[in-house]
Amino acid sequence: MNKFWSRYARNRGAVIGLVLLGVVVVMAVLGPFLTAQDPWRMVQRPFLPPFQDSALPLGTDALGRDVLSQLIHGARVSLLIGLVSTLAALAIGVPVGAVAGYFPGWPNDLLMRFTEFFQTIPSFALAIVLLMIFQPQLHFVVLSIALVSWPPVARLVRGEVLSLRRREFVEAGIVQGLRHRHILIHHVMPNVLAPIIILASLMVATAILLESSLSFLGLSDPNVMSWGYMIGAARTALRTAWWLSFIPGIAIVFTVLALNLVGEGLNDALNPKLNRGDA
Amino acid sequence: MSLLSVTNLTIALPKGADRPHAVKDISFDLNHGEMLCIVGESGSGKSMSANAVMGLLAEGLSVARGSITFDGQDLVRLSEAQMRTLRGRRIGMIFQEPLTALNPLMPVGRQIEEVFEAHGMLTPAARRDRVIDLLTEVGLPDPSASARAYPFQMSGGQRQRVVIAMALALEPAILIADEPTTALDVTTQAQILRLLDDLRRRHDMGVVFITHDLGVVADIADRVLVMQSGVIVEQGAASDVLLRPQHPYTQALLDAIPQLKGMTDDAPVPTAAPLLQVKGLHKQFRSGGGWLGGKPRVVTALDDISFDLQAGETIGIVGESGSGKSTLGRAIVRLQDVDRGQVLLNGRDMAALRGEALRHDRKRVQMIFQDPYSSLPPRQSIGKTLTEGQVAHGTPIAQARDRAAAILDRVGLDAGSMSRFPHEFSGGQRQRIGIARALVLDPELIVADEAVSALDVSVQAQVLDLLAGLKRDLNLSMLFITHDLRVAGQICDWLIVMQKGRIVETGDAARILNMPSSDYARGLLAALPGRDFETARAAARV
Amino acid sequence: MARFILGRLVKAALTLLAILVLNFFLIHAAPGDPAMIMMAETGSSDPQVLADMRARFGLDQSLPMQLALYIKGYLTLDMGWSFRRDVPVFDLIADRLPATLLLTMTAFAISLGLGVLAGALAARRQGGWGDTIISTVALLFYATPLFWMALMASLLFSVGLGWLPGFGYETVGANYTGLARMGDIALHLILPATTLGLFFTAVYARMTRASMLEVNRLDFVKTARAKGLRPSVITRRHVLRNALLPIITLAGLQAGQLVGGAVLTETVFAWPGIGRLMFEAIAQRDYNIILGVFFVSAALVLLFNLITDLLYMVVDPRIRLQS
Amino acid sequence: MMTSLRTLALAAGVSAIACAAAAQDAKMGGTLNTIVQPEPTGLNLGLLQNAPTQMVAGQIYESLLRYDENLDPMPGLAREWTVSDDGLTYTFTLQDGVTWHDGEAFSAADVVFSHDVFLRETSSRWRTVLEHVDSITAPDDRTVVYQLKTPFGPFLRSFESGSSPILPRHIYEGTDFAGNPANATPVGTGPFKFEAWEQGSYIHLVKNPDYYRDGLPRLDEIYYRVIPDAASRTIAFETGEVDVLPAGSVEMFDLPRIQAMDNVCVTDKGWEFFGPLSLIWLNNRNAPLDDAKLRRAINMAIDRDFAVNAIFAGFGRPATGPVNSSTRFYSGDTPSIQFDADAARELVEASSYDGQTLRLLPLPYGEVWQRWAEAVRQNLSDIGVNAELVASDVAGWNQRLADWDYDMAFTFVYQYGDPALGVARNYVSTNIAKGSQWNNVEGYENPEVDRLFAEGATALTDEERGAIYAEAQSLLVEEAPVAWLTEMQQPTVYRCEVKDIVTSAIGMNDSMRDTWIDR
Repeated sequence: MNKFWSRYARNRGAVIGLVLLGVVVVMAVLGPFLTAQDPWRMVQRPFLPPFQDSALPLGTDALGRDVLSQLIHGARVSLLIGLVSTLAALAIGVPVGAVAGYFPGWPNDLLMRFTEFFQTIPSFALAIVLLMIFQPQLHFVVLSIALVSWPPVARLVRGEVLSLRRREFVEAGIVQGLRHRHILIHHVMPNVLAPIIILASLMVATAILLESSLSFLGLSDPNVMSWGYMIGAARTALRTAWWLSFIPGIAIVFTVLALNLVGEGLNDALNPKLNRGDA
Repeated sequence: MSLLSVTNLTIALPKGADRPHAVKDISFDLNHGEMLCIVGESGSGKSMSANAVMGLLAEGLSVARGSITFDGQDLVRLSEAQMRTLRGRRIGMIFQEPLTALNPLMPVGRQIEEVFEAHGMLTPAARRDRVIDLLTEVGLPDPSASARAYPFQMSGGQRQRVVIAMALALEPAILIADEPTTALDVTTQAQILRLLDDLRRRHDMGVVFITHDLGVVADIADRVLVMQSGVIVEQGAASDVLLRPQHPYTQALLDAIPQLKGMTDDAPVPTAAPLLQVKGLHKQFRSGGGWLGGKPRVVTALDDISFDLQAGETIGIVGESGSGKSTLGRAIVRLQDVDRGQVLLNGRDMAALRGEALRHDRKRVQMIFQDPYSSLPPRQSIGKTLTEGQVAHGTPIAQARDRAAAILDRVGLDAGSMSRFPHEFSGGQRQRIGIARALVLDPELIVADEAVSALDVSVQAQVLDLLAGLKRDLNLSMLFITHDLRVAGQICDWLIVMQKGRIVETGDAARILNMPSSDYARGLLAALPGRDFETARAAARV
Repeated sequence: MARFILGRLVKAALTLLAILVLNFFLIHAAPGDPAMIMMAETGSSDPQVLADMRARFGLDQSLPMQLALYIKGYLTLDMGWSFRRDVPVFDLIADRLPATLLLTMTAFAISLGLGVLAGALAARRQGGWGDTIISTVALLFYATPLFWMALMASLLFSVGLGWLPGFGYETVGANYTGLARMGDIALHLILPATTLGLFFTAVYARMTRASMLEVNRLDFVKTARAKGLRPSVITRRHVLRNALLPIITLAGLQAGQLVGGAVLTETVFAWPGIGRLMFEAIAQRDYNIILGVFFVSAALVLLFNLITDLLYMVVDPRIRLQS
Repeated sequence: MMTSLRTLALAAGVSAIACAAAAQDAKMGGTLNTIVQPEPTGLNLGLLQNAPTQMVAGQIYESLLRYDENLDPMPGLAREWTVSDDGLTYTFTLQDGVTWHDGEAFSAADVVFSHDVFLRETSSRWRTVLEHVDSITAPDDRTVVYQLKTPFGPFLRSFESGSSPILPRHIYEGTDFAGNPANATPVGTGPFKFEAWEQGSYIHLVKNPDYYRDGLPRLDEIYYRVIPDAASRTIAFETGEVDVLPAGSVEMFDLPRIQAMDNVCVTDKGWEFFGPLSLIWLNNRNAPLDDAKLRRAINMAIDRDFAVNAIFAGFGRPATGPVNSSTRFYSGDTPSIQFDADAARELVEASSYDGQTLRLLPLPYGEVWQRWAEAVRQNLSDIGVNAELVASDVAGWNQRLADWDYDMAFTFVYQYGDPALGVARNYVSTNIAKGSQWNNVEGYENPEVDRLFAEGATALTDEERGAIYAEAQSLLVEEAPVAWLTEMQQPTVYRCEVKDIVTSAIGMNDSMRDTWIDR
């Protein structure tokens, strides 16, 4: 663990990223307890610029709602969407990739055709269509994002498993009479964990971006306050109140940035290529 | 005045490494036309010293102090640009892995031309001519076709010849060869060594030859330099160092070289029924092709392989890469299905088993793998690794743990190892764990596939000792697959020599190693490095 | 070679067929149908008209029947009729596709060129200032929502500074011809293409940098240094070429995706491409258009995959000479 | 402000419009750049009666009449018209010298063909009018006679171009109207001819030099540009690429900023005929919305002034009941539905509502409606009613309404100047049918209301009709079958040098033959 941390900390950007992410997470977890304000409540005149009213430090939106409160509640939802959709994508992609990678022959062919197939449809367009089918509700937004983002997971896991499959410890397991399922789960998959974690950190970032893009097109749940919703809602007033788009935009940029930096740090700390002996 | 003079060279390692210096206070000289061998085990700093001479130290490494004098200038103090004018032109270098040392996307001729280009020499047309000359000189067949070939189209030996041609293109004063033959088969190695020796004489080059193989050293070295953990423990004329080593480490290294067996009479006594009967195994590999592809390429890995193995006997399967020896081993443990043939273990045909029956019977044949770094599941404790097989075959966990602990003890590791993970062990220790894993299921037969090839020579000796001891104590029956005739001689009772999927010779190990009857086996033996030295050493001992 | 291409084409055709079928069911799973929307837009309702409309669109047939007709149409390159726009889908797409291709290919070229260049520079100066700046900027672009960047860019360069047209494909009503028209279109192209390209520039820059650093560690680079080659030559001739191999894969994947991924850019910049056509068609449940665009973009993805493979064959002798 | 006053003055003068404009030294020529949003799906006004189509096709096709701000008829293709005393015979005399854009002569036969054949097949709205018509005949080339079965009060207000355009008989007779290839190049009698349609970019119309009114049209050409993003539309206006932003194409939240700019004029005229009224369907079929108390409470919970001021930038008026005040027979004398949270809360408590979460469908027509739904959700939560927004796109919204799968749903309805045309349909029980979004979607049934609307349509005099409709309005407000929101007046934004854009009660949907640019 110490070794992990020291390798991680060697990347200065990664430490900055972790701090940034920490701020966002704290805001998401504790924020709603610290601010009593309902983000949907109309409290002041519309389009109050930031820093004018100490009670509303970030001003108000088109309906006179507290932007700071929206930002805090939005952090929670945006992170949640990022996290849950990533987990869901992993839940699809990891088994598909693992089975395809471990069992060459027809399971691999079948699953990879399936994956390729998903990759052939432009993912953003697919997400839009899926949301049109499901209609935008939080869990469907999450599901749609997951459905368009699992193929890279599958490909990564398949690639890793495919190369691990040729390692001698897998053959050792087979020779010992262990079941393939046992070998795959206990011997192979723990070694894929590191690349999966790295990819997952980046996928959370991508999911947040994707959600904001969908919101921009009006395709997200209107009952939850997310950053994407904030930008989507503010874009019509971009010229009148640019800060309404700017503030959540910056929040997304920083969070995505933080996640990417953390991902790079994890890569440095976990990448087996850089520390052979531990792999 | 020596050609190259290294004085008190110290190379610092980055903070956090296991020792402060990769190389500490080493000094040596190289003369014109001299072959200087640097020997040492992995981590001794031998390659690093050579890289320092080229000014090609890896990122994070730097020369802390000392000098490298060549042509009257201190290479350590030269700028990168100045260094560049020397590289290739005055100092050439050959690397270990001939596949990765060449750019896969560029024809090899072009890569050789680049040497001239880098130093602004010759016209493009003249360069092309020189390339042909060079390729001819290093003995490549059809040099002009070779020049157009890409690295992947050549064999390992051919590639290494290209790398040598490249290094020699500008007739440098010094050639640094970093383990240039380690990745090659023994016969190829012999050819390359001969070529290098030949070229050095013809061009009066000083050669720094880095190797871990004392046999090679014995064959080619004028002078030897022995390194251990970053320091030179001994240096001197080859004959002195090899035959009269002063330093205990040198001695240990020399002692660790497996000796080719002399003739003995202890031929195995055939018992009633053999433990293993291999009958008419065939296996072909096809690649390419497909429902729209062209003609598939067919490689015959096993061609009518038959032999018997008696209980308590160790049969060595030897041959060069591509001989099919590994395929044979894998077929016997059923990691590889065969096209036809039988593998009768105590009368039961393992090759015919399928599914659950196969899984159940797998415990009867176990395998020791080559690479101690990849043969243990990295994220699983040793205890788990040693018990899960037993548990899978129905042994209660407590009983399995007891047995695992007992076997660990037998292979020389304490029971506390059970809770540790592979990365906490050295290569030799991991190989012991691998052996323990094979033993723990109490198999009828063990297949060892190059089980000691990846180990340093001193560790190799220990593991061979262990195997020999186990064989004796437990009456193990073993199929020992190796490319190294010396190792085979050390542990095997009987040898099978394979070439291109066929058995070319079988017989008593001592007999084959002394009086091979097939041309192929004779060639293998002849190519074995250090044979003369072995004789000399044996003579010196006596 | 020809055999290889033929094989890939057959496989691509099968994939396309599967995509056709899946898309068909996907689209029809969405609530609402085009007749209902068109009816609703007239501000009145009449069951008879609705039924007539459905009959005219073929929506009164059973789903398998519709599917069969639809696939039969595609086999003869008939992509059906747009219910709403009352023109053949093929014409609509043929009309819009050039704009999308112009936009995305320009963005693609910008991002690939700029990205590889920046990535190579960063890798050359690994750890230095140049690297830090390039890496940081790339990361920032990477983390910025595309549509947000588009909005800000048009706000700044079109409204604020007045340098560039903020939207559209060409100056309407100017009736330029020949070179003048091309110049006009090029001017309109700058903002959307750059915005769309920036994200991918960041992707390529990061990837090139990582890939080059990895190749830098390989033995043959050491060989090249041992020859006495200059670093710039090593980078250009040895490192970059090998480092580009994974980039080709990525570029192939993204070139295909760009077509469908330009929806946001085309919306913000009012670019008359197929991304927007599709988005509007989705909202209107104009099934044939959606399916047509999906088909075309899938075909493009497969085409680019094929191009990628061919490119690999050109660049990598191992693949060229073995297959 | 000056401009909108003048627009008003212009619109008021019936046939004096042309003279008044001439007196202002109208300049000839010029190109008008404007927006059409969303892009129309076709330009045959006989086949498509939606707003974007009408905005463009309204320049190409004409109908018999036009209407001024007070919904009084003005000449269109008909020069004059008479109504018999029994209210059963309408006789129209057509303009002289009218030709189709392709040069063919226009005659009464075209009118008969359009109204008796073409629109009977294609227009459901026209069919409801035809139910009252016995025959349409052309005694001569210049005269068309409509014989009604019963008196039909709104008949004279059924001849706006979107409702009853005149199409060329020589092109369509005997063909499959929807499949006629000529639909791609529409031919009408209007002041502008179709020139080109660059899908996704623009529609180009040019002056009809043979227009039957001398000196008109004034403009040489009109470009309708397609810019899907509202922000881009605004930029286009600011950079001068577009001269006019028609109603609905400008983002309401951006409007105050645009209004404040130099040389920008805004008018809210041009909606009188359509009389759009926004409302929330309340699904009367299910509990708890079957309870009139809760429905009244919802009506009173909604802060309409906030909506008009904060969301619609001050455009529009709070609705007071089911009829837009610009629609004929509007009655202001109804019980109050004004915003009163306290009273509403009391009504909720007295009602059968017990805390269920009600599904509220916003209108999927952009951010404004989305914001409004959010505000209403908040209004409702203030009186203790829980609502949850159900997001859906246009298709999903239509589907849900058609299937009655909603609790509350935003919408707005056009009233076409007369309660018989645009109000009755939403409240009479005979108009409850699944599959439509514009009928009695809320499922309200009251025989008294049915009776009143039936009588209102056929009563002979305006006085009688007025009295009947006043009674109906009071009754409806009391029962609150839906929640009425606002009388919408969407602003048309234009450069001040563009003159005479809105000259009739349908705004830019009518022909812009009088429009000119002072440049």
